[in-house]
Parts: sequence; C-alpha cells; structure tokens
Amino acid sequence: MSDVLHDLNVESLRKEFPILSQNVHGRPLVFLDSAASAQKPRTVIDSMRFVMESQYANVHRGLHYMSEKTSDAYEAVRDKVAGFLNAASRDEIVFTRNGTESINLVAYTYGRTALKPGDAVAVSAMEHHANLVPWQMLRDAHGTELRIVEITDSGEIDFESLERVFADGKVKLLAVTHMSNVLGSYTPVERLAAFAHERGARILIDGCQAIVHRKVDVQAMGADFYVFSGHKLYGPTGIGVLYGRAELLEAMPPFLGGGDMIEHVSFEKSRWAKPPHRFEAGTPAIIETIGLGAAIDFVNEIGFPAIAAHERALTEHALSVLGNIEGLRILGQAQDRGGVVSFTMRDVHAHDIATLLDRQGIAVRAGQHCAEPLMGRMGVTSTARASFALYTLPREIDALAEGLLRIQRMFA
Amino acid sequence: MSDVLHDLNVESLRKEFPILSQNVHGRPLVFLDSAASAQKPRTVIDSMRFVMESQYANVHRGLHYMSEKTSDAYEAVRDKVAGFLNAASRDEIVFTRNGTESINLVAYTYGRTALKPGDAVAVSAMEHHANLVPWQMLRDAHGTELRIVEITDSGEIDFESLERVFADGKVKLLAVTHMSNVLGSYTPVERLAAFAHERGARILIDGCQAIVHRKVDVQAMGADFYVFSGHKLYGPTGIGVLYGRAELLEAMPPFLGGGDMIEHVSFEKSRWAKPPHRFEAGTPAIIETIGLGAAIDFVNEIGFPAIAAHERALTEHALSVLGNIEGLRILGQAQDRGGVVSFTMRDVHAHDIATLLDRQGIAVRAGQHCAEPLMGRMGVTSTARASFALYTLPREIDALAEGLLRIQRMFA
Amino acid sequence: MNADPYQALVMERSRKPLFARRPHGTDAEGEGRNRMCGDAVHVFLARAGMHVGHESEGCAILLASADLMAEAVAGKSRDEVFELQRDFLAMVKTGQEKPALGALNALAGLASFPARQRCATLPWDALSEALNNG
Amino acid sequence: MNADPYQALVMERSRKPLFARRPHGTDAEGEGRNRMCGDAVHVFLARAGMHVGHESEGCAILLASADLMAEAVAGKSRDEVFELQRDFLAMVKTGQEKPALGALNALAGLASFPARQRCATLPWDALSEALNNG
Ligand SMILES: Cc1ncc(COP(=O)(O)O)c(C=O)c1O
Ligand SMILES: Cc1ncc(COP(=O)(O)O)c(C=O)c1O
Repeated sequence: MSDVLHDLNVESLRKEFPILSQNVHGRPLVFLDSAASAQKPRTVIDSMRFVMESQYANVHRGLHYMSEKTSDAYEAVRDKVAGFLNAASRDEIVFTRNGTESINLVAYTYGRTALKPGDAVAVSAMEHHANLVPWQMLRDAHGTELRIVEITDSGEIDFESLERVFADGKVKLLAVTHMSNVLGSYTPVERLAAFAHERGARILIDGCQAIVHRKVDVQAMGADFYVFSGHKLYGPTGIGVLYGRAELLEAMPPFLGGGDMIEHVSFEKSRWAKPPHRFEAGTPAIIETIGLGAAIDFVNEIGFPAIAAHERALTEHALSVLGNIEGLRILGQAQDRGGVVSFTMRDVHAHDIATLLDRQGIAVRAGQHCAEPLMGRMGVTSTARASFALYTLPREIDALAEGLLRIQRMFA
Repeated sequence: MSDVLHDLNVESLRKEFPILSQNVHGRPLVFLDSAASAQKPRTVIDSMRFVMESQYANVHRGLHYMSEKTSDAYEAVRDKVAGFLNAASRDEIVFTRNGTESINLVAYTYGRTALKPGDAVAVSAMEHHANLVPWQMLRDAHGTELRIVEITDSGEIDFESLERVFADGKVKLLAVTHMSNVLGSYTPVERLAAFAHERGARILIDGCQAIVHRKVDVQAMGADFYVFSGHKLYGPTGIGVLYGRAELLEAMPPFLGGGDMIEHVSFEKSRWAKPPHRFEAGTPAIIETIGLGAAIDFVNEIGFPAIAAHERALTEHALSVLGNIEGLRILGQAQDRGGVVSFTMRDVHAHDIATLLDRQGIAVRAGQHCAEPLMGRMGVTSTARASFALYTLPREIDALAEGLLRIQRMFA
Repeated sequence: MNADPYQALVMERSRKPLFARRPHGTDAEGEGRNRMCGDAVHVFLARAGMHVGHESEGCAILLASADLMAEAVAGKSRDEVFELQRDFLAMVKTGQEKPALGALNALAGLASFPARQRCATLPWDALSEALNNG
Repeated sequence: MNADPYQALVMERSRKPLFARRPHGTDAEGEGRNRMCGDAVHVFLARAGMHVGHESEGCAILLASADLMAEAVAGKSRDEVFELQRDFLAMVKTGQEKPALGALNALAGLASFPARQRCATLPWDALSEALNNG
C-alpha cells in the first residue's frame, strides 16, 4: 500500500491529532467517522487556546488593544475563507454556527423575499436533512413548492429528471449537495449551476462534505450560495460559513436582529448594516472562527492535490477490500466519488455492525445519516458508513474489513 | 480596601485567568470590559482542549465510544444549566449561539404563533439591541405592535409607564432585561413577572448581564423565557442558552430545520422532535457547550454570595472614586445596581477616553453599547463604560480614576 | 454484570425467534418504532393466557429482546407483566441482573451501550401499548 | 512615524478650531456620520477659492481633523483636494508621513489605532460629498 501514501506522510500527520493515539475498549482507536465530524489537529486546538490565554475580548465594538487584536484576528479569517473559496470579495463570507444554519439563513431571508409563493425550490433525492427540511419549512410558511430531482441507481443526479423538474419554468432555486454524505457521490456542480442559470434559477450548493476533500472555487463553479461547517474541516464546532454572491446578499433582509447588524436603531426603526455584518447578529463565535482559520491554514499547507490523491487511493482501497466481502452491499457507484462508503451486510443490522466494530476500537456510523428519504430511495432502512480523512490509513480500512468478517462469523 | 476582598481571594483567583498577566502598550493589562465579554479561566480552556484531544466525535447519532462519551458530556451540561437556573426540567434548556439567537428564536417561533397580529410586545427603554431589534422585525413581518416601557431618570423601570403600556390588554409579552448593560440597573424581575402574568402576558428576561453576577432561579422569579450567553459567564463564545417553560416550548414550532430536530422525514412532510432537540438543528457547538459546563462549575465553586459581595464592594468603590472626579457624570442611580458603570466626562469625548486609557493599559468600552435608543433617553450620544468581573481588583478601579485625571489634564 | 450484549442466547433468538407469529386468539396489538434506524416491532397479544407474538424488523438486540419478552410474559397477569417491564428497564440501564428476569438477563450487557438500550426496550413499549389498547 | 495621535496640535485644534464656521459664499455642503458613536461633521464649501468650514460634534480626533482639513485645502483646486485626500487616507492607514500633507501629518499616529481612523477620515467624506454635490 505504500503508493497510497505517495503524496502524504500520513503517519507523521497523525501526530498532529492527539486523539488518534487513544485506545477504545482496550484497542487503538480506528476512527472512520470523520464525515460526521473530523478530529482536530494541534494547531487548531492551540489557536483557540492562544486567543483565550493571551488575546481575547469582544470584537468590533472595542477601542482597546485586546478588542482590536481580536477583531483583526476574527476579520482576518474572513479574508482567509474568501481566499479558500476564491470568493470575489470578503464581504461575501458570512459566519454562522454550521452548514445547517447557513442554509436556514438563506431559506428565511432569500427564500421569503426573492422567492414568491408559487415559485419552486428543487433539491435532489440525496440531500442531507439540512438541505431538505428548511425548504419544507419554507414551503409550509411561504407557499413555495418543493420538488425532488431523482438520482440514478448508481447515486448520480438524473439529468432527465432535472429537465422535467425545471420544465415549467417555476423552479427559481436549485439546492443541491456537492457530495453526498451517504453515497460519497460528487455532483457536477459546474454543470448544475450552468443548467440552473440558463433557466433563470439560482443555485445553492451544500459543501459540508465536499469542502473537506476538494479545492472549491465558487466563482469557477458558478455558485450563488455555498455553505459548509467548520467541524468537518478539522476546525471547531460552533462555526459555519455561508458564501453568497454580493448582489444577492445585498438584497437580502437580515436574519437575526441584535447588536452589530444595524447601522442605526431607534424605537421606531432600524437601518441594517451592509453584508456580511447584516447577517451576524450578536457576539459571534470569535474563538471558533479563529480556530477555523487555523484549520484552513492546516489544510492549505498540506494542499488539496495531496489530500485528494490520498482520499482517492483510500476509497479505491476500501471499495476493493469491502467489495470482496460476501453479502456486503456498497451503496452507490458514482463515477466521481469521495471518501465515504455506506454499506449493508446480509443478515446483520447496521446497528449491530457499529456496536460490534466499536468493541474492536473501530468507529463507524450506522443509521439513516440524516438522509431518511434517500434510505427509502435505495431500498434500505439504515446503513453502516465508514468515512475517511487525511489522517486515515489504509490499514485502518483493512482493520474494518477484518472486523466485518469477524462479525459475519458471529452471525453465521 | 481589604474588606472588599473578604469573601473572595481575588489575587489567587486571577492566577486562573492566564490573560490577566499580559501587558498592553507596556503596561499591565487592566481589563474593565468584562460586560462585553469576560476572560476565560484555565478550567474552561482545559475542558475544551480535553474534548478535542481525547474525547471528540459528533453527538447523538453515533453508536461508538467517542460519540457516546461526547454525547454524554454534551447532555450533562444541559443538566448542569438546568440546575444552575433551577429549571423544572432539563428539557427546558435549549442551546443556541448566544443570547441574541435565543431571543430571535423566541421571536421567530413563539412570536409568530402564540402572538397574533395586533397583539403587542413591550420592552423597556434600556434594552440592548438584542432585545429590541427582533421585536421590531417581528412587528414588521407579523403585524404585532411594539411598545416601550419608560425608565426613570435614575435608570429604573417606570411602573406608571408599565401600567399605561398594559392598560388596553393588548400586551401579550413583556421582554425585559434583568440588568442593563449600560446603567448597571437590575430590574425587579419577580415583580415584573407577576405584573405580566396577572394581565395574561408572558415574560422574557434577558439575563445576559445578570447571570454573571447573581443566582438566577427561573421558577422563583416566574420567568417564561430566560436567555444568556456563555461568553459573558467566563465561558467560550459560540454558545448561548434559552430557558423556556416546558409548556411553551412544546407548543412552539421549530426554528431551524435540519438534522437532529426531526423524528421522521419524508419528502412530503417531517415530524418534529420534542424540545429541546426540536430547536437544535445540525451539529451543535459541542466543544463550546462543554466549555460552558466548566464555566458554570467554576462559578458555582466560588459561589454567588461571594461573587455578589465582591461586585457590590467594587461598584460602591467605583461610584465613590469616580464620583470624586470633577466633570464626570455617572449614568443611572438605581437602588439595585451591579458592576457596570457608564460615564461621560466634560469636554472629553468617550472615544478619546477609551483610546487614551488604552495607552495606559486600561481597557474600557466607549460608544453606544448596542443601546442606541437609551443614549437618546439619557441625553448623550455615547458613554465610556467600565465593567467588573470576579477577577477585578479595587486597585484597577483606582488606576482607572488616575487615568481619567491624567486625561482631564491633557484636555484642560 | 456481563459486558457483552451479544451473548449466545441473544444471537440464537435473533436468528431463530420462537415467537415470531400471531398467536391464536390475538385481541390486542401494539407497535414500536425507533426513529434513528427505522426499526420496528409489532406485538400481537392474546390477553387470555397472555400469549404474545411479534413481527420485528431490526437489529439482533431488538429481535432477541422481542422474542425473550414474549417468552417471559407468557401466562403472566397484566400486573406481573408491568412489574417485569420495570425490572427489565432497570436492569438494562444499570446492568444489575435480577433472578426474576430469568433469560432476559442475557441483555444486561447493554448497560455499557446506552445508545442501544432503546433497541431492547422498544418491544416492551409495543407490548404496553397493546395492553393499554386492549 | 509618531505613535501618539494626540499631539499638541491635535489637542489645540480640537479645543479651539479655527474653521468652525460657515464661510462666506458657501455654495455646497456635505455630511458625515459615524454610526458607532453618533459623531457627525457638517462641511460648508465655498467653491470659489475653496473655502471650507465645518460644524462638528465628536471626539478630539474628528474635531482636529476637520479643522486641519479646512486649513489644508484652502485655495486648492478640486483635483488637488482629491489628491490630498488620497495622500491623507494612505498616511492615516500606514503612518507614513508625507511632506505634502503638512500639518495633517499630526494625525499619523492613528496608524496604530485602526478603530479611530474613521474619526479622522469622516470630515474628508463630508468634503467629498460637498464637492460632488456642488
Ligand atoms: C443586556 C444584554 N443583552 C443581550 C446581549 C447580547 O449578547 P450576545 O452578543 O452574546 O448575544 C448583551 C451583550 O452584549 C447584553 O449586555
Ligand atoms: C451533506 C451534508 N449537509 C449538511 C450537513 C449538516 O452539517 P452541520 O450538522 O454541521 O450543520 C452535513 C453533516 O452532517 C452533511 O453531511
């Protein structure tokens, strides 16, 4: 397997992640649940500690040293994120709690002003609940329609279904994942963006999974909105990002009201601040934003070419080792797929798999993965899911396969 | 001043706050801006590091060791907060980003269902924008009225105005601060709650400032909703709390849609989870919630009797030393007031005060303190504000007074 | 306390349930669903003689728990069933086995797997429903 | 670069402004407001001869900046004023003094106080407005 590691010195990278040397149930931890949330490198942990130990105060409103330093550090991450996504301007970057809040922000503000009752929002059949439920809520509150773009059996966007969904011209927003958290499929976002734009619709891309594995260029892909969470990108919890094209953000009303999002307040009326501050009410997640900055530096330093190559090799390895296990079914066979592998095993329930692997120190996820409708589409009630990060080793995938065989023997 | 320290060994407590030993502009930091955000004790910093280094995974959805441990730690903080506020049940505690989001959550969900167009929301004239702008937004979106309860010149709730505001029976919600972040006044929340309840209204109490200084008992005070932010309570940023009475939360629709807040999702329809999870969509601020737990332990260990006594002594000291400075005007003279002192100085603008104090290592805030309407009410455009925490020393207040005299000499 | 929730008896009853059927004289039914995984159990109850059967779809723990429950309650009175349920819930939480629980003690290992306890208690919820509906 | 933004000249002109008036022949006006503090500056402009006066309410930096600006632009052409403004903005940001700025260099210390730079540039915004309105 040495070629897998060609670009990335994983063993040495792993030393940056203190948690990876833990034991679980007396066995070395094999953490294959990074798609739910990634572990944190030392530099992220240290950056957060550094702020709290030596340079902390509330941001934006202070005229003293600590506040200015903290504001500078906080706002510098906005520049960093803008660069990371290749946004045209730092003002297109809004900080939220997580990808879920980012999508809800768009549903509440853009959704209730730019979209009119009778307009339709289209989502794919493989969305995470975070990119489905907000549009259901918008439908029920605002009278928009919600339409589903089918996926093929291999787990890719069905372009014929897409055509049908857009045929009557009512769809004004396509909200679609950049990578499925269940099937691992990437979606062709450039093509989807062009498709939507040609038909006068906007596109929101849920990048919660993809952002970890690929270089994202929001301008090149034609994203109107792009969202992700810090905690999956080796950053802290409590911080997420919404990218929105300047022209769209400027036309949107605020989401939450409070300090820092207004120009002027009287009892009668308030005048909103410009984006992005219009959308950041109250004291933001200062420490976590700074932690996210450290995470982006960490990822940038390694570089996406190496990360992507490593991930591709791991995924191929996983597909081949798991594919050899009799009675094991891998969900989805997209051409373009990333480091997430969901599977079922004959006669063994996914929850039993997860519990029994855990007793061997191996962490995988089992259940519906917040994608209940997709489970129905794929004809399963739940799956087990192994997901990979830049610190994942091929031998951890081997350990998974051995663990699964052991479980099969128990259930035989 | 030794009697001030009778209950609290501040010098030794200060060792728990690494930042307090920093220098600023070559002078030891005198941090008098804790009302904006408090500094963090080592135990909070360490608790966050501990999770990230040895016990981290996403919560609630995992069947493996790290996820179960993290979920347990996360949910244990809910119990801790319930105990801290004396809530009747842990299910009455909702985690948010900050106090601002907590209030907005109530405005969006309770506000748009329990309140009807034509109903009125009453706020006081000394609210932070966080407890004003959401009700303006509700007014503009939903057709509720917004009424202002006047305050007296000393900075206390004017009960005659309160009577008038409630006279026609239209007020269904009183949203009021527990302690003003500008004047330092506490409000008589028990009396206000009884007043509102007698008239068929609910009460939301903004505890962002008070929570730091006083034991809060939501049941004893009769709160229907109580909100606060972690970062002012020596905890991390990115985490806030909404307490809501069970009966009210149960009747409220969700705020954000996504993972973890639903029982069941199909493309057609979703069934909401019960509170508090109904209101916690997506991956929560796991690390920060655990940090908040450590902050509450820290505060509980010191105990509110000692904290409150220390704060009372500091405030009296500040009122007396600052009161001796000619041309200095302190805003508000409430009977019941806490560790926040706002002032203006003849011929010196608040911003000049803040900048010039900063050059002496002293951090105070200057401006409108996110309470622009209150500035108008008090006849000023901005003030300087010194605020105290459990780590504040009387000699830091003396340093402030000396600094102010030095500035006066410059401007004389 | 046995730390392994996958004892031989559990494996056996999950693979070859003895009570996966609708008993003669069924006059009440109940259902339990676990939203996390979509697992479901349907309980059939013939109140005369307290004969219980089940139709279950789910993990080994759920299948075995349903089957062991059906066996354990057979012939008991309504009050005895509720007492057994209380004891069972306590045992699953604490891991403390109890002689009165008999074969049900095989599930004591769940105490160390809080997220899986619901799999074992779901059949009992369904039975409660049947008893209260009936 | 001088680190102190409160030099003697600044203190003096903030206390005793020389141009706090409406100049004869005023034919354009402009306004600047700082939302953070409510500070405001109103600029009067007599385009013939580029005579500028101001009515300011605010901190020492704002008052001095407005007054020094009025002095610096007197008699200049419109283009020269815009060039001076560019130089002034750059100097306030970087702290690099420039001979062409003359007395305005007294504000170079603001480079270390980013949050206060707006106080010094606000009068220039108001003047721009007046020049563009006129
Ligand atoms: C009284 C009061 N309410 C609300 C807030 C808002 O708190 P946060 O910014 O943490 O949401 C503050 C703090 O700025 C405050 O002092
Ligand atoms: C594709 C996708 N979208 C959205 C989310 C929601 O992310 P978060 O829980 O951080 O808001 C997730 C992660 O669970 C995801 O995988």
